[in-house]
Amino acid sequence: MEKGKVKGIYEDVIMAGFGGQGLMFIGKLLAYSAMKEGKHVTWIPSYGPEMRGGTANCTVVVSDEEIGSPLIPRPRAVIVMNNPSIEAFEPKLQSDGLLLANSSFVTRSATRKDVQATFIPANEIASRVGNEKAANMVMLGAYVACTNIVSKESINKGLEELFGAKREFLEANMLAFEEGMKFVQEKCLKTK
Amino acid sequence: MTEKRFMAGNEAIAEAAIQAGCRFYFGYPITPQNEICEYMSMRLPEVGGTFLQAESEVAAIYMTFGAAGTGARVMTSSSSPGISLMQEGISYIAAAELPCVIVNMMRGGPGLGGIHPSQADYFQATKGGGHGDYHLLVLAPHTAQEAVNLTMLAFDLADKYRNPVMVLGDGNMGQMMEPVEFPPPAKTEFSKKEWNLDGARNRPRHLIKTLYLDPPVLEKRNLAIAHKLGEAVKNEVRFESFMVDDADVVIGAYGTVARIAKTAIKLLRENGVKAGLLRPISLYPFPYQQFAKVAESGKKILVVEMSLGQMFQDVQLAVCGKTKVNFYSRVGGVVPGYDEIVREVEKTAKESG
Amino acid sequence: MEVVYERPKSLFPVATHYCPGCGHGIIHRLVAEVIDELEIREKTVAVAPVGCAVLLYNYLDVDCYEAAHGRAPAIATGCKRVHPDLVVFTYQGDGDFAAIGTAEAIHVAARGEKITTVFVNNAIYGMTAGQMAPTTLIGQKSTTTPAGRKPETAGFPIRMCEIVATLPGAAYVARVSVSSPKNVVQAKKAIRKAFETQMRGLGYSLVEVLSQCPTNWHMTPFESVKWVDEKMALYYPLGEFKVPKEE
Amino acid sequence: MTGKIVINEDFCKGCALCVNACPQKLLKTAKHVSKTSYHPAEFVDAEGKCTGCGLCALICPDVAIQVFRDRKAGGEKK
Repeated sequence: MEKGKVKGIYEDVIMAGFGGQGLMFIGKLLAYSAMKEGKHVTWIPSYGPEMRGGTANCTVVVSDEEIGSPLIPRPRAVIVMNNPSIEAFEPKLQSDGLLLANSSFVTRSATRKDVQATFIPANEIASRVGNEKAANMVMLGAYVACTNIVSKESINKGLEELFGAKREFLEANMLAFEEGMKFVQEKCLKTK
Repeated sequence: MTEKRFMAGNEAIAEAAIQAGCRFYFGYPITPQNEICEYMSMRLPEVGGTFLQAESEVAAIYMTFGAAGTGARVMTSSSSPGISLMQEGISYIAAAELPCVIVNMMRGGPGLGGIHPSQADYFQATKGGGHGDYHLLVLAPHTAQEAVNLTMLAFDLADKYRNPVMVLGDGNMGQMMEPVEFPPPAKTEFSKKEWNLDGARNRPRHLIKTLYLDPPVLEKRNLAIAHKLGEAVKNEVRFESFMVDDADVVIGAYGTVARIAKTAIKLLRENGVKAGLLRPISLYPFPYQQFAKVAESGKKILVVEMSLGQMFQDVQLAVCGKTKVNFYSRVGGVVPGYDEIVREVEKTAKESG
Repeated sequence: MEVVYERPKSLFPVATHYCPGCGHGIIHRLVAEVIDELEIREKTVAVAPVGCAVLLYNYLDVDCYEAAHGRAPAIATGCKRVHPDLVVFTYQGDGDFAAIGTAEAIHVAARGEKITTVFVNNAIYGMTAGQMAPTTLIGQKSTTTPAGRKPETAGFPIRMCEIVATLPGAAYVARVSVSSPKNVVQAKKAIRKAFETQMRGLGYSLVEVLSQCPTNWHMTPFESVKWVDEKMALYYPLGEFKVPKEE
Repeated sequence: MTGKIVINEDFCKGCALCVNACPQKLLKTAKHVSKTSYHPAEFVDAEGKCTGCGLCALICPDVAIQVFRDRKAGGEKK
């Protein structure tokens, strides 16, 4: 929903990219972790006309109130992990909205001047901390750092609960998440 | 209440059925409700129940008929084209007065249509659907939690009225994940039915039939079913009135569209437009009186649906010309955004008279 | 003198609605005799078809469903899955089992559902007054094949036993007829075996019964039983197509 | 006489399948009309030829025939 029109805690985000980049997973992880903090959440996979060739996406809403629409025509934030996704979702962002792009796959820069765009070489960062497949977690870290919608601890716990037995991946994923957070924090410090 | 679980609507409905004592499920895969089949195939064996993937929706509904005839709690589920195939069997189940629960996660039609959410099966669900004079009781949740509660209620209503009950959702609701809680199971033993088939031991044999070749006899049967449904119309109207009291424009919407409308209403009120929502929870019986009351109080009504005006007709019937009823819809799998609803409500508010 | 044959107990003491000479009456009686002999009246559930035998429940004193056309195997499946200890059987005609309900007929066997089907094949649609059945013979006249069934336009008659016998889930498959006292004795043996197969949990059992329809064949009852022997049994050979392994 | 049958005329529809089945030719179609408007089968055994073999009952589609047999005469229950 439009910024400034909603009191209390509220965030929505569309996460889009290739199938297999783990966007569905970080969407669920975000919603699950927020649920564990007692918030209202919805997670919905791409299941509408916005589904186009080459993109898989999901929408997450987190709020301290009952959530009405789980579908967001004009999102507050988008996470895009490939070119078709930035084409599809940059135009939909609210003014002053948050555009987080994985520059390892997104080869163009933002066209809109009224949004806060951050380009993150997520695959490079993930590789550096041990698992390139955790690029999605870098992006989630960046998003959480920007919005503070859930705590790092909740994500950590959520990861453990959702990953279950695959504990060997846990550490790399958590590291990637923290690197994503750090990337944004350092960038913000620089700009300020 | 138990701990919150993060579940997709389809899974939540399946788990709710199990918690309501459903131990038999017969179905046939069709998008967007496959997760119900899949969840049942995993969970029912754990609780000593039976999951069976039928050879078609036609077979699935008659397996449901067969199990319902024993008095067991039984469910089937499908999506629009599959529900169309089931209509013959649903008519037989209604005629035989057997309790069962049917879930329809609607998708776009007609024909093969699409796999995206729709509400275009409203007529089929609420007006009978199959041949002959009958109605299903139809419950339309708008959140995953409500899907849980209404699925559990559906089994009780089916038993109470010996009538099939439909839980009507859409692809959106089936796929969306939300936190849900399951109330602790109230009971696991259900009252023994007086009519069920389980072998005629120490009693006269029971017969489940729907053929009555003598017109006056069939007429009597039809009237008995109508009388029974009349009782349901008296007792089972369910609706939510959301910010209606001071509203100038009342949105009429159910299911997914209704929750989107709630967001629109919040935004409209920020803009100074007093909007509200009258949300039918039971689509049959329909809250005619509640819409009539809205009309009598001089409020304007905007019906928003993912169909080309199906529930709209019921609202018009209820309102009976006492106020203007506007209509807005997206169809074919397109879900109306809250921004569209905001725009339509503002238009309606500005219209004179 | 003692009574050596009388009406089976599971059969209500009423006259049937069937035409004179119709085979359904004989087959009903055989089913009732088997139920009495196996002492399973209190655990038997019958599923009646659509067609002439829809009123089966007016004659058979057991718990009974009336099915929709072709759906009896699905209903029987639903019932049997709830109560595996019951003896559940469907009674179906040729339209029911070999046309409108072919999918259910094949799949109930494919699943090895522990139910029994008594399939009455009289090569004609009786209830609707004499239209072609899926089992109508080539050259046979019906109201929808007035010049006789031609394969070029109406295709070929279906041999259900042969088809079902290929399915691993089918444990007992036999074709019998009720055209003579000798054949009636054989038919009863097969029906009994089919029920026993179910009770032993061995899988699906099917008994196809070639039966006469004097009315729609436009024959006397005597001519009609001769026609079963001389024409039908040629295309639909009698015998057991599948018996439980250990026998 | 070692056997006999009793025909229930309320059930018999006069199809005559029993007439053809009887090895002793003891059955015929009656001239009279039953309550149910059929010419029922009629059992005539003046010479006591019926053995109580029961073939007539086996083929009867209307379960209209009850069969009796004299045990002492070597009849065996089926």
